[in-house]
Amino acid sequence: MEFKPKRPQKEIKYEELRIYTDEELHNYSEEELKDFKIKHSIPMLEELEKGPWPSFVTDAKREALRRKKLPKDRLMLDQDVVDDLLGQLELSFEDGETHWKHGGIVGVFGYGGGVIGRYSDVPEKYPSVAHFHTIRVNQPASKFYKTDFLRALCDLWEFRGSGLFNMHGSTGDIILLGTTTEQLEPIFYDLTHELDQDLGGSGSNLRTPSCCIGKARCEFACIDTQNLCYELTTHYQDELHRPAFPYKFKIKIDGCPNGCVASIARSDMSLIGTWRDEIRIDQEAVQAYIRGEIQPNGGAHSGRDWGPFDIQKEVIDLCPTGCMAMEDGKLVINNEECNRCMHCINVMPRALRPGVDTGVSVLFGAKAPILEGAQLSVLTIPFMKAEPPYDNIKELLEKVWDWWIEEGKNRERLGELIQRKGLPKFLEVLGVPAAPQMVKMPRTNPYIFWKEEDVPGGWKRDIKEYRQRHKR
Amino acid sequence: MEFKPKRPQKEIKYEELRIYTDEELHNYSEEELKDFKIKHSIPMLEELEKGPWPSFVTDAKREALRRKKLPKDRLMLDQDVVDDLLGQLELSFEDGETHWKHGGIVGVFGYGGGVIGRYSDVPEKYPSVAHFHTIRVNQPASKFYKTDFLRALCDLWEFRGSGLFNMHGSTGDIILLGTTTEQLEPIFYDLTHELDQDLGGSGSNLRTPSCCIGKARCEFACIDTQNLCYELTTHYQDELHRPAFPYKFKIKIDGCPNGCVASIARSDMSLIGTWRDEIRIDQEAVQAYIRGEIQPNGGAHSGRDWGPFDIQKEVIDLCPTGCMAMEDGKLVINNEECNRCMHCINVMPRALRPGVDTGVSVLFGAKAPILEGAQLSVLTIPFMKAEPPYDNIKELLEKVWDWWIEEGKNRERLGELIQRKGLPKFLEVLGVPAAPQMVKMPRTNPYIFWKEEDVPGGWKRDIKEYRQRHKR
Amino acid sequence: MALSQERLGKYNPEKPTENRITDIGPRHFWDFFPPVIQKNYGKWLYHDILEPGIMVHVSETGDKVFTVRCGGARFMTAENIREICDIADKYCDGYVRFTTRNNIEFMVTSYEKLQALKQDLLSRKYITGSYKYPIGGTGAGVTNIVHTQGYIHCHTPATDASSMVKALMDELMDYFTGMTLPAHVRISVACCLNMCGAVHCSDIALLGIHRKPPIVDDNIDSVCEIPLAIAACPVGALSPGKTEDGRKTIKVKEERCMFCGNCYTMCPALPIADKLGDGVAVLAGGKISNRISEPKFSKVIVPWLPNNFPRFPEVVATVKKIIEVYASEARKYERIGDWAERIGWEKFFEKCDLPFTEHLIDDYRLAYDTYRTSTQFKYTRAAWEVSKAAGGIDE
Amino acid sequence: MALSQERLGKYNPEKPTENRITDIGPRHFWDFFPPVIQKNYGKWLYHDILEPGIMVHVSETGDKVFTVRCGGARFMTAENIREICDIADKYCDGYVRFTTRNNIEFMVTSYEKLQALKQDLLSRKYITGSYKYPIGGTGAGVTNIVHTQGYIHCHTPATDASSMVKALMDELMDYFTGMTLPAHVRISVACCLNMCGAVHCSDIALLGIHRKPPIVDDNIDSVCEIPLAIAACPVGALSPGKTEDGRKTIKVKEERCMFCGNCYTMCPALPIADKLGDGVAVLAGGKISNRISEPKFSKVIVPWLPNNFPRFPEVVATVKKIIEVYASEARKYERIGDWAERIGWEKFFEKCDLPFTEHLIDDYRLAYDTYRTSTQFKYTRAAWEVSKAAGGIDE
Repeated sequence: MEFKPKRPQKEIKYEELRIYTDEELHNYSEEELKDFKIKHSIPMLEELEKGPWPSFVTDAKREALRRKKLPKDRLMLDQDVVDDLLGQLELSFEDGETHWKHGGIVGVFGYGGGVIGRYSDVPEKYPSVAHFHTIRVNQPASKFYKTDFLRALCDLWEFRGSGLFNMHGSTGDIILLGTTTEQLEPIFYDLTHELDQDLGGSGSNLRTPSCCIGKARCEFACIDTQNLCYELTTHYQDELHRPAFPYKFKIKIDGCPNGCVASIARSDMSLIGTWRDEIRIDQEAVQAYIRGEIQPNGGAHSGRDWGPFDIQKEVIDLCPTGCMAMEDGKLVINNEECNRCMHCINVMPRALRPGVDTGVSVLFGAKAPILEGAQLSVLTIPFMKAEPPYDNIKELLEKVWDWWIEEGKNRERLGELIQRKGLPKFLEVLGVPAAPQMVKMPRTNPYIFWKEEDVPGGWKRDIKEYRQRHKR
Repeated sequence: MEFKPKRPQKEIKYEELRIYTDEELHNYSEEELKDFKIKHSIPMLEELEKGPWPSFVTDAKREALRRKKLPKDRLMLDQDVVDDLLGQLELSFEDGETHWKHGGIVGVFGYGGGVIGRYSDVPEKYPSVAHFHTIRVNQPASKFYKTDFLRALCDLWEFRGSGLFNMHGSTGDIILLGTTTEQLEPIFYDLTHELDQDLGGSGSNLRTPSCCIGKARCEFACIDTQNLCYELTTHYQDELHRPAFPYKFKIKIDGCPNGCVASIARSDMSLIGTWRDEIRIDQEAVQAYIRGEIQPNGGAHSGRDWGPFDIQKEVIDLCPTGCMAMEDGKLVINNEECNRCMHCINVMPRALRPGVDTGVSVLFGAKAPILEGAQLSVLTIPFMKAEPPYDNIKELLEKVWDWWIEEGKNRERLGELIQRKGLPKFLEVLGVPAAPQMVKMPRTNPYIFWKEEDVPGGWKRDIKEYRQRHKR
Repeated sequence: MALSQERLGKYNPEKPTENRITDIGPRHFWDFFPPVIQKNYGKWLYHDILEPGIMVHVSETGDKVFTVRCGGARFMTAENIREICDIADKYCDGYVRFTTRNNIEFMVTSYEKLQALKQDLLSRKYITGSYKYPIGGTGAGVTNIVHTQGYIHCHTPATDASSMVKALMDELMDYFTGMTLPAHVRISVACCLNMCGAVHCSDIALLGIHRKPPIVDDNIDSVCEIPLAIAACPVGALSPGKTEDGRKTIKVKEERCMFCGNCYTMCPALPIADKLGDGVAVLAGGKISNRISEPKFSKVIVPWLPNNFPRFPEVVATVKKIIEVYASEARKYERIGDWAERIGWEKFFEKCDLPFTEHLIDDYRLAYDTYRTSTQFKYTRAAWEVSKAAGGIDE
Repeated sequence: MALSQERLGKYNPEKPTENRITDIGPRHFWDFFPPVIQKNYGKWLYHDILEPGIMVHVSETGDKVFTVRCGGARFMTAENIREICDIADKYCDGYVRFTTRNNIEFMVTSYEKLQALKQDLLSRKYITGSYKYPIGGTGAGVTNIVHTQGYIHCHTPATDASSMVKALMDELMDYFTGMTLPAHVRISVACCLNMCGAVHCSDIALLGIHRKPPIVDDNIDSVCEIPLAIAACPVGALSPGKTEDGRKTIKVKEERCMFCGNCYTMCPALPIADKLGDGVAVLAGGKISNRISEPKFSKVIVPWLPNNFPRFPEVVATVKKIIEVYASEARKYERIGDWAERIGWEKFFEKCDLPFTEHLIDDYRLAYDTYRTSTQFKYTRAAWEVSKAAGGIDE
């Protein structure tokens, strides 16, 4: 099994790409770091240097020191950007209000997304962060890296930006925090030419798709999450980079119903791996679990004495459909009644495995609360094979986009449009019949919006004819 | 234990009140009945004379025959009203549409409710039901009767009306189906003077309260449902008879959470008997159930072989809170976790009984779907003692009415007003704090409507002062 | 003192307030309680259902009362009530009770009287052979149907109620006179969306619905307050208009109409009933009791069946099918709604062999909360149909 | 070929399209997979958590991969990433992975390397003593917190995120490095209602909220499209107005405001943030997994706590309290939301000693579905307070 990129990938060798010398990379001693003070007083932030959890403040301070010790021409941004960022953050704590202004329209030529303008509203105090834009870099699927790539990115970003990152942003991108407008194009040039790497999405477009670790290192994955993610991302580069949508659109891909990338809560299109045949059972391993030879749930509960494993209590009784039983010493699953919640498989991964006829369930419409309230994605296509080139998934997605672009209001997420127009309308657009799987329960109100073609004789009626039967 | 009316009740003796002689009451033979045809052809209705269930058509026909055989001066309405009613019903089947028009404003002097005007829209075909109004007669609490009363009512209604009833209407009243405007006052006069009996409610007023059988013949009843029903009905006669509300208002009283009068679904104010101490247990009887000496659930399932009674499966495992267990051969209930669903008590009434510190849970706002969709009542007061003269319940009810009359739109039910204004506003009106018992779960959206007094410094802020901290 | 027998009785239209009695309320309940009920009020210990329709309640005083429950049509003549009174006088010392679900209850205090009463009741039949007073309606069966007026006496119905109930109960008789179901099944019928009968929380509910938008009468300006009629529409489908001759009228945006009929309730110049449009929706799975599960709404499971008068064969067959599948599949004590939730509504539709259509998906105001927002579902034929249509699987 | 070192690099502003490369997408994933991952792709049989933060995955080929999971601050310097690369180069052949929840994962293929790696990681501390790479975040514990930008880089926050996360994780360290809870607890922080972090489905969520309506800038007519800003309000609290000198402005109906901040997002001339108004709402009981129960939303359980920078003691204490009560009360495998639903939210509030206020009752668009429409509830102090206030029971 091997997956190939759509086009040859540039091999990244840090030694060939590097900006900084080893000396420059190790330009301060631990003593210097201990004595180091940034140029602003930040007592509240320094309070956050205590405690066992990694301190972002202490981390930032070493970046501040490093920058100070680099020659000015080895940095395209001011040496003090980290100082000023921390200083402004301290001021925000004092004021109880942020000091960042709305972004203006900045970006790289031909793209509508990937860069978010950011400006300080106290530039006189913190001049080096007066203009301090964010760049979103499209992460590789499921966020494995080679260090060559990361080191090169660090050099690039330290040289042309703040040297500060989010690893990673909420949608999945690598976030480069803070540079000037001037540096955007040079960064983009080197990113694409040297790192063979594009920007992510922002604004009213497709946001960077993301996926779970999938079959790379998970026994539960039902689909090739990375490949599907890569295919959709590269296939829809135009949608990712040039805003043409009513609002943002997120795609996330989970390999199984455990949902580790939270696609059901955080994406407009949620692709969740599943299967349609039977759970595979190794009865020997079931017995091993029962005998206590294997820790349940991969040892996830081993920090506490929960007593010996009890398959009845811990698996069979917790099955949401009650479709499991021990019969004649064997574990029996009525797969017709199974709703694939993953609990039994999670508890006994060495005895139970998902089926082999796999695909995705497709759900649509999750979003955060702004404006109509948060939504989870709605189960729309119960089962869909997910094989390269994924044409069926693309066709479905494009039908959704066509409708949303046509009907969606400005800043209306897909989920809100589905709510406004009704799920039945959405199904009509997709050209699929209604199924009870799409709802928790049928409607309780009788307010059915019948259409004229549903009713014999249509809707045209004659009041005179009616009045012949019924006196006023 | 005895309950007294608020004022002396007139004793009803049919012999003293009757209109019809015994001969008049038995004025047709079975032979005549068999040969009898009403004046209209009603083949579809006659189809409904077949089958084992009591046929309202066959019943109506005997009334039609009886009327025909009475002298005309022994009936204030036309002899043919039953014929015409059935004829019009048959025509409705043919046309697939009703032939009743909207009611006009008819009623008895000084009352706004209790009578519903009704007119045929095909009066030339069915002249005797051209005007055919409904009268609602307030049923006695839980619908026990003496035959003297019923016989007198039959005579009165046959003489001055159609002789057709609903026993009873959906709200609880005795429904007298069909009379003319002229006869309304004479009927009301005799009802009040001779039968010592008032009308029920209709229109935008308090509708006739109703209650379950309660302690009269039910071991589960926690409160005196009839007495509370009678007290509220008589105390609020003005509200019952003179519309002053935005829309109808229903009160129903259930003696326990089994809810046999459906108060939680069918009343704006639902009073449901409950208790706050412990379920009484007779461990001997528990054993008798376990040994199979007593039928579970009072024999409700005895039409089928469900196997021997299994207390674990049928009671303990079905407890919604899981608060029951067998310990050392005894049934143990953790009453703190009990939510009083009644299941265990229903299954083993001889072993388990509700507690003795009883009262009502008060819920508000149930309604049918028009307009905003159906609602069930919302739990508002978890527990309230319910002792005569029920001042606490009346005070609560009057607070609700005051608010609803002030704020409710035309034809807005209380439940819709609560939805429109929000449950927190309703609680403020009632002067009670919020409690988690009122909701299934806390809100999931963060859209809290804070009030100015909630926030230190209030809401007034100065943009200039803000701009001193934050540059544009 | 007697009931009056003149045309206007003792009422004097010249002096309407003379001797007027008002606001006296209903008869007091206590006087209508049989002596055994009065004596044992609040003292009942338990009850047993001796056989379908026959209960014994036992008091801590040792007293017993035997109750015979009979199904009745809600629509009832004076003749019928007098016959009930005859029975009550003969066996029950002149007392009788009606229940919320239109049953008649006769109470006696001895087993001997009970047997005589029972025989008498079952011997009474109409000339056409139907029972006058069928005994049943207790325990795990189908009890009497609560319902509304329908065409008999209502101006807004979309179907008839009494005929449908008769047709249903004829077919469900064995469930009324037996206790063979997993739990009791409460059926109700409402003839329009006003739901006087509150069918919104029944195990099975039949609901008359319209499917054609209202038509506008020529004389609407003289019949109705036009602004009030417009305001009556919950979905804004009505707007002011002008007739050709310049009078005020109402325009109907037909594609917005949800056929609730509220406009017609408010304004008779907007008739909505129509022979071909009207029919019956079937709902299921509601309950009112707090027992085990919380009270819950019925769900629409068949959006429309025809008004096939007088016996509604499609409606009756659907109800019977649901009850039969429920009887064979549900667990003891499990109500229809609890059963459907346990197996999943997708399995309910499959097992009951009911088609699922887009009309069953909520698209009204709280619709979002009914959408399935999980991957927890079971595969059924309906799921595969969607997958096929979406290109998810091959034919 | 190297990264450019001139001010504008190889980019020519005169010819922006020259040699331009666009739309190439991200790096392909396969090349970034360590050899053991490539070789065993799709062949993994099972995994075991050897100790908190350390997993072994076993392949059907017999291969094993050992993973060490380390918590990290999402906000991270180039210095930090280079140190991570150093570790990865030393032990992991130059491969490293990040997780969705801001953890860093180092993978090795032998037990010996694992031990060395582990020791190295734990030995690395900041000069102030905090761990650089604490090991944990697996199984039934608290893993790393996902969060948003806060004051570090966002223009609409109502609180700060990085500082709150640091304060929380310092206190919850034992739950990160241990697996002593009934199930995993997912915590998230979002600094405003836009919820970039999607806190709406977390076991515990901290959400920055505003409580003062927006103020209107003098120059709003020159900064914003006024109709767009007005349309941005979901509750119609904004309307057109005129300034004293006749320019267009916006009027705020303050009593209608629900403080969502969408107006400010659309128009910077409507600032809503305020030191005294802003703070933190605590939500609990959400989940995303389909395991056992369906995914569900978090519920607001504390409507507001102060922005007490830098360590948010009230927020930290509340979170810790909930986790402690949960740890002692819930059943194995039971998530916080499942536990609260099993015992009832009224018991959750009682056990966690949290006050219940009217702010926690939904009054937004789907509010009705959250109301309790049954008599199934448990008595707690809160219930008695209502009963007393209503005259239902004596003091």
